[in-house]
Amino acid sequence: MIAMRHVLGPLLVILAGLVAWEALHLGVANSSLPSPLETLRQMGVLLGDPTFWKQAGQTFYAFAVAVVLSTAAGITLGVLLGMKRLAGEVAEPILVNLYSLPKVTLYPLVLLIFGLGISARIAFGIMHGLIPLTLFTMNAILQLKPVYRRSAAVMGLTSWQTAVSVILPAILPQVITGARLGVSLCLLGVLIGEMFASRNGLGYMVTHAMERGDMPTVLAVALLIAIVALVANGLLLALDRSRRPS
Amino acid sequence: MATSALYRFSGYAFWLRLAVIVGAVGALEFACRIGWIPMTILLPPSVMAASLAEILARGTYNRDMLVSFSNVAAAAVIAIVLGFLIGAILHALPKVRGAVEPLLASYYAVPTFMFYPVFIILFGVGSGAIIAIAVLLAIVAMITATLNGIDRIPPVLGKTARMLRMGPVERALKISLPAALPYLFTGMKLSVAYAFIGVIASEFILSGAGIGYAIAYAYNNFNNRDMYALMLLIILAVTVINAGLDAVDRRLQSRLRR
Amino acid sequence: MSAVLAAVPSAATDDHHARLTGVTRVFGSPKGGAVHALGPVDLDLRRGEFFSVVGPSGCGKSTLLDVLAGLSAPTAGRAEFEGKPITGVPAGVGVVFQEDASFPWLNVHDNVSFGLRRSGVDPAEIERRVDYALGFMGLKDFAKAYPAQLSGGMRQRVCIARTLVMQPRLILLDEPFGALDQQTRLLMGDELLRLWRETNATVLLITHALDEAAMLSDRVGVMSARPGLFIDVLETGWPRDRDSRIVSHPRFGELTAHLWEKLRAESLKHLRGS
Amino acid sequence: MSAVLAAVPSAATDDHHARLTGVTRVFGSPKGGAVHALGPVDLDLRRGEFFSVVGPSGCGKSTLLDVLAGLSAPTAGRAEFEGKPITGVPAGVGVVFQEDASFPWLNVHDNVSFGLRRSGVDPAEIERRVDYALGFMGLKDFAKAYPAQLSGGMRQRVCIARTLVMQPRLILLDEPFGALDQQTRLLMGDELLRLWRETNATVLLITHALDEAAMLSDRVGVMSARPGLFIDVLETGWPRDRDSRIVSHPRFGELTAHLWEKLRAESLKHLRGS
Amino acid sequence: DEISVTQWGTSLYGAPYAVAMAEGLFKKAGVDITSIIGSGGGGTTVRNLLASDTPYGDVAIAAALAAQRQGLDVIIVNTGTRSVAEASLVTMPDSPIKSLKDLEGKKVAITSPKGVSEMLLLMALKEQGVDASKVERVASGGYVNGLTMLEQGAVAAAALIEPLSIIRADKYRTVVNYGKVLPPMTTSVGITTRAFAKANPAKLKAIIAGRADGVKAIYADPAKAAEIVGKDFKLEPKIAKIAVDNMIGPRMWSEGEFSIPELNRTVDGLKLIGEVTADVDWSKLLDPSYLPPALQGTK
Ligand SMILES: Nc1ncnc2c1ncn2[C@@H]1O[C@H](COP(=O)(O)OP(=O)(O)OP(=O)(O)O)[C@@H](O)[C@H]1O
Ligand SMILES: Nc1ncnc2c1ncn2[C@@H]1O[C@H](COP(=O)(O)OP(=O)(O)OP(=O)(O)O)[C@@H](O)[C@H]1O
Ligand SMILES: [Mg+2]
Ligand SMILES: [Mg+2]
Repeated sequence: MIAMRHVLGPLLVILAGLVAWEALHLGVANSSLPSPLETLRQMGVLLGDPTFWKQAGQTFYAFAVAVVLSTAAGITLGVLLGMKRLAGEVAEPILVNLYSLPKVTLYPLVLLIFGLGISARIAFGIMHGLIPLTLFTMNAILQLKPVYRRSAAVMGLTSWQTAVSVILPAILPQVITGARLGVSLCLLGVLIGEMFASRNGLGYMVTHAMERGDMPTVLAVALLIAIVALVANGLLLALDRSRRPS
Repeated sequence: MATSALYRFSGYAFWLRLAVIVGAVGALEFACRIGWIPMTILLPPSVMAASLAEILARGTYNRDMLVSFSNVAAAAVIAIVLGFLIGAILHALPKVRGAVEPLLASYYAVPTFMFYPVFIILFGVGSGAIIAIAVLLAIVAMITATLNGIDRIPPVLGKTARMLRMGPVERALKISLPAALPYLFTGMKLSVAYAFIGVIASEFILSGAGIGYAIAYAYNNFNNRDMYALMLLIILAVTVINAGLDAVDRRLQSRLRR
Repeated sequence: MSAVLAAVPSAATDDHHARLTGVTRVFGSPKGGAVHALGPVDLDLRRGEFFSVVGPSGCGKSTLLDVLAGLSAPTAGRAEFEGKPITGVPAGVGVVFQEDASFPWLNVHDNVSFGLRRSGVDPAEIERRVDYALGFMGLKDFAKAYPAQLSGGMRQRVCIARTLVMQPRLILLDEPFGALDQQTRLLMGDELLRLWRETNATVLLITHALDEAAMLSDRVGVMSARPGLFIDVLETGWPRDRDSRIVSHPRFGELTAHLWEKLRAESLKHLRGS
Repeated sequence: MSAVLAAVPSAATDDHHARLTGVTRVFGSPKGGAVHALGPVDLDLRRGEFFSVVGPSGCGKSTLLDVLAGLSAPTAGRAEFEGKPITGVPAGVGVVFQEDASFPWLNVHDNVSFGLRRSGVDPAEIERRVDYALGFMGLKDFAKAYPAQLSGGMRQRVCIARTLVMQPRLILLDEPFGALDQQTRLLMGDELLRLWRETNATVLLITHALDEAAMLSDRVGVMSARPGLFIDVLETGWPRDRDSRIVSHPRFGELTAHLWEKLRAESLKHLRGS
Repeated sequence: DEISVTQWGTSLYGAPYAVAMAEGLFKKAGVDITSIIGSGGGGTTVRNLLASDTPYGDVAIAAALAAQRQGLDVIIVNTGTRSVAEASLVTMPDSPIKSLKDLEGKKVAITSPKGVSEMLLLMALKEQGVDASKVERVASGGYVNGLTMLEQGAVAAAALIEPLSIIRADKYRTVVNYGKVLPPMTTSVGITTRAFAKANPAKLKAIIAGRADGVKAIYADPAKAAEIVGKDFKLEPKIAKIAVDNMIGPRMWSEGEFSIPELNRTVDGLKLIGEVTADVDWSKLLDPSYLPPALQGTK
């Protein structure tokens, strides 16, 4: 019931987007802009194609590894920087700078270091996803109300107990917010990596389709990716909501 | 007192940060010089800097720089203005806002580049399409910041405006806008960063001009000297832009520290 | 009301400055129901008096103030200011709100002169009034400071000065000292009394602190829980020329105790009722 | 101290429960200078007494509490609890902090049982104690609610209950009613008195409200501005078996007025000094 | 082993590798090629091959020259393709543009500056005596983008390449087919690092021999080759058939032997776009000794 309410509005917006798309398609009449229907049909074709699933598997494998690694590393790094106030203050502008750097331009360097193959894509995904999570975690700890730790102290908790049962749950909402951004950017990083230099994965598939002018495939894949991102985001949101009442 | 203490602390952190950066650059230089990192992979920072100076002196990439920076500026301005308007409209329509907001959060996962061919239809090749991609990337931050900023205008300021018998326009210009400005600026800052990312990245992947393209071209032609010089240029540009915006941001934010 | 207190002659005149008759305010709630926030309330504010309102949180004190300020129209009843019904914000009324309403983007001087500059008053006259208000409120050294650089109490003083320069004949203050500790409240109370005496304005002060109300006012109105009604109006009988030294007067303890008792009785009634 | 007040015999015993001797706390400031926040302070808390501390903001009241709770070591002087020097957080001391310390990610029941669950107490016993504390604090119907769904006052009650279940022998409360209106404060004060009577614990209450201190305590310590010192300790002489009805006692007004005078004198001294 | 082939999966450069893999010709020659590393082209392929374990790759000649210019230790060990028949210039069916001459004062979409599409355009213009400075070249970033611009009327003509030109044959009209106006020239070459060549001469020879056999197999049975290519490149069989057939006539694929005139013709083209400024001393770059003995002589 409640889930319905959360989903209905966005669905209407998406529907409106599709209508606008169709109108645009009719308006410009260009072979590079297929209609939504064509795209959906192509999506159906793709979903029934085992090679598509192989490519998607490649992408999501890289994506999953990148997400796991960047989440673990981001939270750890964020916690470390957050606990050591000075370290956090030293690191923050550097991290923000790295975050606002167009990372594609560093891709040649990544290729030179990691070579081809999946490790470069994973590395690229991590480059995109790690920093937001680190920043959010760090700021969450810096902004943590000191009274929580003091409460833990007067209740006689050990520092380990404090970390696990007070600090972590207290920063979780911000960590989830950071993870939502991080996961999205991780996926983007992996895809860009695949688009630029790779022989498989959805990003490669898109580049390949672009080169052949196969726009229905390009848009179908883009849509599928958007759906996956939305679902991942929705799950994280639901996780966040489930943890606290309205 | 608390503020000035923080500043002193920041000053200390500043020097420490500088030391960290200098140390890292020095270590890189050292590793390259003694051959731990082969020159075919990475150049020593000093060589990058020398090469950058050379490029700037020769003016090889002046045209690319001009193209890139003017595109970034155009994209940032469009994203900020449009984002503010959309944000303000969404704020006035809470129902629509409720439907759109969840979508904004996962927005960044959609690789905007994939729509490049579509943008070419709409905006033509070259700057038009690239600016469109960058705007698409940058606008969300501005919309979010605008919503947030208007949300946070304390209602009591509205009451004060009414006590002063202000009209809606005067109220918007003299109360709402300055009150929301610090939040809007945070959005502007992000928008500029994303516009930069969007322009350079699209040039890199798609275009035939600009710094991004120049890096890709240098990469393809094994011209590591030029490639790293241009990368350094981008890092420096981002740093300078960030530092500038940050200084303004800090001033605005300090107003909010109540 | 105890005979001792009533025996003291009132310092205020009998001239009506503002008057509420049977004022009720009902808010439509988003759920479709309605919140009866206030009233029916009758109130006569005498010209030049210092009137305090105390009452439990949510009893409608701020709502009452909004009605007097013309920010909120009563659902039923009549509100008048200087003999004319209140429709829209009446000229001559100044408000200091419960929340900090200083403009963070303007320095203290510009905050205080903000209203005047819009009203077309002659610049020299503006400077004169602002200077006076800043001096009066002890803000002279902070004219160039921004609100973020001030303490909560000083920001509240900025808001008072901003209201003051408009030379209102009726000043409405909604818990202006809420954020302050007792010591600072004491000093602020003295300043407020001085201001009241020098301007001859009528003052309506909303406060939570019973002892503060007892100390400052000519009359104290005690409100019941929502929907707020005046369950008692206490005449303090202080001379017009007073300050916080009055706490050493034996009647101060009596007044405070009396207010506490009223409140306790009201609390108990409320408890039994719910 | 006035003779009238001193004549009343004290309700508390003479047994020392906690004791501060010449306690001073200096904070190193980032500028290299030092903030002398507190002391030197001498304080004897008698076993089972209700002691209140009043004083201007920033005078070191919270610092004093931190020293007693073992959260902050004194720069100079000695702090003892039950005869042993305080090093680290002593067992048997419970604290309710000035800020809302309820954990927003736990519901009321889990907030209250939080400390117990980690102390290895038998689950059945935990339930028994939590049930009792929830009932006592009027939170029974809200066991499954989350802090975000409660008012500020109810959240503060959650924190009190959380401290209560640990069965502390010394309870330190730092302005626990800061966010509440007078009416609720009155009710909370009554509950606190009942709690104090039933548990036989020693209570140290920090408050801004002079009348609250006068109403609740066996003794009230008045502190000077920073660096805080006790400039007066007032014995109220109330019977142990008391509640808020005491506001109708003539001595309540006297005590309040006495505290106000002390504060006013201190304010003036401060004004002249600066 | 994995080797690198430029435009793998999009252009027919790689057809011999596909056929050689499918027919087991590499195995027969003594090396097991399991998969091909593809890339967008140009320097990326060279970077890729340098990064891989078996650093052999089929790359555009411009990329090979650029790599050597920048001091990378690579040598050219065979030639790959020798025709530009897959490339063409198209316009809209109703366009007044009938020949290259008509392009004067018009805009033409190329993929990227200094790329193959620009080089071919300039070579063809020169061949036909049209003043190149009168033809404005617009970089579109890709063939499809160029077509989009063409459809939108932003340019008068756009560069195109197979198999895209076959897939969309009915949408555009060909202005010029470069294979018809330009003589044969070497377009791609096989390169490797000197170190790899020294260490694994046998493997290198086997790769080259396997590819040569693949080329022979294509010419021997084009239909079968088209089937294999179609499957590997995910082309409709019909289109693959046309694509391969189009390349049989101009003998697109060389078996690997070097032809200096054909090499120099490409260099002339590269000079036109400014990629190369001086003549190339082939003796330092070429090493025919890994070719099958019959092909080792240079023409
Ligand atoms: N705009 C509104 N819409 C609906 N209900 C409102 C609105 N404003 C106030 N109320 C309700 O009216 C009642 C009285 O509110 P009001 O702010 O006047 O109380 P108050 O006495 O000023 O409280 P406090 O002492 O906490 O400031 C409250 O129950 C409040 O929830
Ligand atoms: N960690 C600290 N570092 C430096 N100075 C501190 C620190 N904690 C407190 N102080 C200073 O010590 C003084 C006393 O602080 P404390 O919090 O004890 O005051 P308080 O009496 O509790 O005030 P309030 O009534 O506002 O809660 C203040 O001047 C404060 O600024
Ligand atoms: Mg109010
Ligand atoms: Mg404190």
